[in-house]
Amino acid sequence: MGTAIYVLTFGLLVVGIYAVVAKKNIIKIIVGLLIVDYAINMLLVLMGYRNGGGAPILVPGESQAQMTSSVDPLPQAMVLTSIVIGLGLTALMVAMAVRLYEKYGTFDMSRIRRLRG
Amino acid sequence: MTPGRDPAARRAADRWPEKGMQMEAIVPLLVVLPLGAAFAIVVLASLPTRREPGGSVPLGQRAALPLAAIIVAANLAISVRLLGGDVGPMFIGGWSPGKTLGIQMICDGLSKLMAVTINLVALASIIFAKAYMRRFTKVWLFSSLFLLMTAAMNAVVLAGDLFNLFVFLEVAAIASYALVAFGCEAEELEAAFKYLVLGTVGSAFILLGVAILYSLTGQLNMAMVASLLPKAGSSAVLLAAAALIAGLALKAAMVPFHAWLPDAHPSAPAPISAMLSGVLIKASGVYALARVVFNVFGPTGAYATVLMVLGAVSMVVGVFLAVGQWDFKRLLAYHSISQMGYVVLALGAAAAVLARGGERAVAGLCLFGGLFHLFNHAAFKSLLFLSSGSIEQQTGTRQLKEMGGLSRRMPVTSFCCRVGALSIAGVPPFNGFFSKLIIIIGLTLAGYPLLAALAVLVALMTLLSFIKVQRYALEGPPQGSIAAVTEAPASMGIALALLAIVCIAGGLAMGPLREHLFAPAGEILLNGRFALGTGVLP
Amino acid sequence: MTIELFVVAFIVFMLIAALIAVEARDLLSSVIAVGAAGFGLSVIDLLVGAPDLALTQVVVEVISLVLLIRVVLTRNDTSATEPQDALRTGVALLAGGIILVIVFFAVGGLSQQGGVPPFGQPVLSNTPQAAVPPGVSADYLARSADQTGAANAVTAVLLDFRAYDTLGEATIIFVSILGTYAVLRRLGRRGREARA
Amino acid sequence: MNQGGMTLIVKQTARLVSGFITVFGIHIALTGHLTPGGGFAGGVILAAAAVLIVLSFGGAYCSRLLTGPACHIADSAGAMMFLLVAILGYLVGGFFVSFLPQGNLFHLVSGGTMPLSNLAILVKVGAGLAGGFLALSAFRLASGAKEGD
Repeated sequence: MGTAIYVLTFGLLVVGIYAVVAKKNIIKIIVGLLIVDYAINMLLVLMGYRNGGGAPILVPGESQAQMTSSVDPLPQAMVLTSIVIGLGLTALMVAMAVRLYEKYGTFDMSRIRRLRG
Repeated sequence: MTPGRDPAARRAADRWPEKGMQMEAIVPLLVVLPLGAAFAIVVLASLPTRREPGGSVPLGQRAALPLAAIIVAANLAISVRLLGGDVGPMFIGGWSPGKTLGIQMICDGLSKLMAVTINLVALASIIFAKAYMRRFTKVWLFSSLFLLMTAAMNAVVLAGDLFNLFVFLEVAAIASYALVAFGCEAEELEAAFKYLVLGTVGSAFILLGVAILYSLTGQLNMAMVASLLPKAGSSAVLLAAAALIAGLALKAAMVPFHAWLPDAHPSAPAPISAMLSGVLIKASGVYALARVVFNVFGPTGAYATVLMVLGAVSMVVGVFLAVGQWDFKRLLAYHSISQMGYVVLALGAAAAVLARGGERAVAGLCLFGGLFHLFNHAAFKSLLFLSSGSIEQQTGTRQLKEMGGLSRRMPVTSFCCRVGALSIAGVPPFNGFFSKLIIIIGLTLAGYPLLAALAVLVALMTLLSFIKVQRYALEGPPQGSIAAVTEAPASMGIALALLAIVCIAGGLAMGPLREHLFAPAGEILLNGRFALGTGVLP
Repeated sequence: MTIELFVVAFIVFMLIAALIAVEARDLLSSVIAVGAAGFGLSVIDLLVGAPDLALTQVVVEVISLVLLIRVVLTRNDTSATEPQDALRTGVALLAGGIILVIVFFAVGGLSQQGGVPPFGQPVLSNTPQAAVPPGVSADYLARSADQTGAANAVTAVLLDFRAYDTLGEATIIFVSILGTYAVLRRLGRRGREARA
Repeated sequence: MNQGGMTLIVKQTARLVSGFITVFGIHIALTGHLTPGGGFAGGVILAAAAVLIVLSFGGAYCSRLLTGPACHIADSAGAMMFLLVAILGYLVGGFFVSFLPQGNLFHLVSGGTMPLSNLAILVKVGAGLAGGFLALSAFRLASGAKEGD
């Protein structure tokens, strides 16, 4: 079951990369990048899980010793950073997509081709 | 507030012992100064101002570029100052080094070399930008983004932590996406979007590699990961290495992953083209690749082969694509791919020598050639991009066929352009000749005479390509509208002259430069997995 | 074991949502499907003990969904009719298959040796005597409250142990918003009308 | 979307709800070191409140309340505050060294500089995203004539 979890996660990654490579529509490309982002974030979170572990947060009444069996906090901090990076990129991509639509009148990358190859 | 433990007591427990202000203390300034200035520029420019007569730009916005130039100059001074000193490992937040709780900053020979290169090119570009950016709107946005990109590149070369490296790679990359699109014309947006999509995929691969390495070792600190990797599983290490090398090769525009570069670099404003080709692909591509392959994974046969194949293919394909170009900036962009191929090929040859336990001197020679060429390429490629920008500004065209006779109309620019062209083509007293010569000798000694011959061939093709530039742009009869052009403004000339002096001096002062700049940097790579310390385990 | 079943179920849900998002003819449904995948991710975060991430993922998802719907609605016709390049599709599918096969071996598909640690048993749960010791997170868990005074270990990592990363993260949001402003300027160059 | 925004019902609901959302965002950020959440989540929630207002009242109405330069200033002020927290660490030993006492576990004022950093990030992310969204929606109004294929 554990192997299936990781392989399915990479399956999600492949779906995202497929969208980025094979699709021509700008929105579909953005969607693909978002899916790639999800897949890698999910992989990090899953790699930090340990059986029976709870959230790495103390509630009043607990002592530090009770936290030593909880899940790994470091991947969570990394994923938090990665989510924020994804949000920033989404904002920038959306702005560029709007601007490209204004200039070219289409979302089709195969028609957005004014640069010589 | 109830009394808790005071800071001094915390430090006693796990924090780094008090050492007073030493060299270590000024290293973070390389990142903090430009970041703070970038934030301050945005505040200054957005403050409400009285409407000035004649619609001129408010003072807060006009101050942006000079402020950025001062900060970059200060950064250059700091990085040159660091060259002399011996900087130990630093743990940010004062956490003790034994358990690597905090993020480590490395300031060894390699980082110092990169920091000097980055800040030197940044200074020339920002001086050049003063006159060049007049045509653009909202120059304060440009200055802020420029500083953020510089800060992020400085942080990348100082990072001693894999995730920290990734974060600042992303900062530099996002700033460069925005800067490529700064002109807001259709072509620029198109190039920027393609660059953004490929760059994001590359970053995703880098994060994937970092994630797998973390799951294998439980560490993010490079030294610790390097010391624990041999004990971890082998097939997953290969997957992590493949992901990291693919992602970083994409950032370095090595050939199977180069599609974005010829669009993105020419589309940016000239100072940004100089920064992207001059230092960004090196800091976030080649440097990070070398750091990860040599110092984290350790130079073994498989990685060496991958580096050599990437380098050789980029070197050859880049130059063949460049020869047919008539757009000046596009031609330069293709040459960037080719010249980066030289650097990666030399690094790969050194790794191969180290992997089979060959002579350290030969590997050292290869590394010296590669790093020297990296530095030289930063100087001459940014010089060429800046001069193409000043030609474009004065003549209004980037097409070589529409130029001609510029050596009489724009003597300073033409002279500097010629210095850059002779350097990249590898003509004797200039720096490019020496670094290519050392790479070729190193390849021969390392037992790859065929690759050395290939490098000579590519050097000849490069020469050919730049003879074309000379012939059509600088010599010959002026084309119709070109006859009336005048010399570029003085600030542009100063920036060009600065880089031209570096190109000439780099060739002449090779000995001292090697001793103070390249030998310590090469030493770091020579030491492989053990360069970052032994990774103290509890 | 039950947690693994739930996680697999939600990953399959995300996969289906992602496939719908990639293949839908209508861009609006594509964008909404990717939002559904994001919400699936936040449920997985909750399941594996990451409430911080679940919260952040949900709110970020809302904002990015609004942004994406806004860009889709730029055009009145929201259907995607671009023909697909058969060659690129084939290459992408082939590469994807190769990646999956490599991954199957790398995560220890056939043997438990040489792969990443199995799900639920990260390096963190190793004993200190193991070949690979528990790593830096064991120290974070054992001492974050004593050393930093914060009850939430994730925040302690984010804002004290690794605050420098967070500076980079804050800079990324700053850079991308600044980039958005730069890209959305009506005129990039002076004295020239915007070309359509 | 017309200049005046949506109907009265939507406007009133948005006015009512956005206050709660704002308070919730600030709460999430300030208790980030005790409970799940933090400056980023709080900031994004704050920006969501602004997005709600912009969507329901229309961009033109909001440009009087929430201008681009104001967002710029708040955005970079938050970033500078976070940087300041880092630099003040030099007073007690080095970059990013926490210079405040730890305080008592589970109290609002604890965790050294963490509440301060969370506050800075809250301002930064909230203002940044709100400003970015404002710019995007303003852009659409300006190019409205060109819409449609």
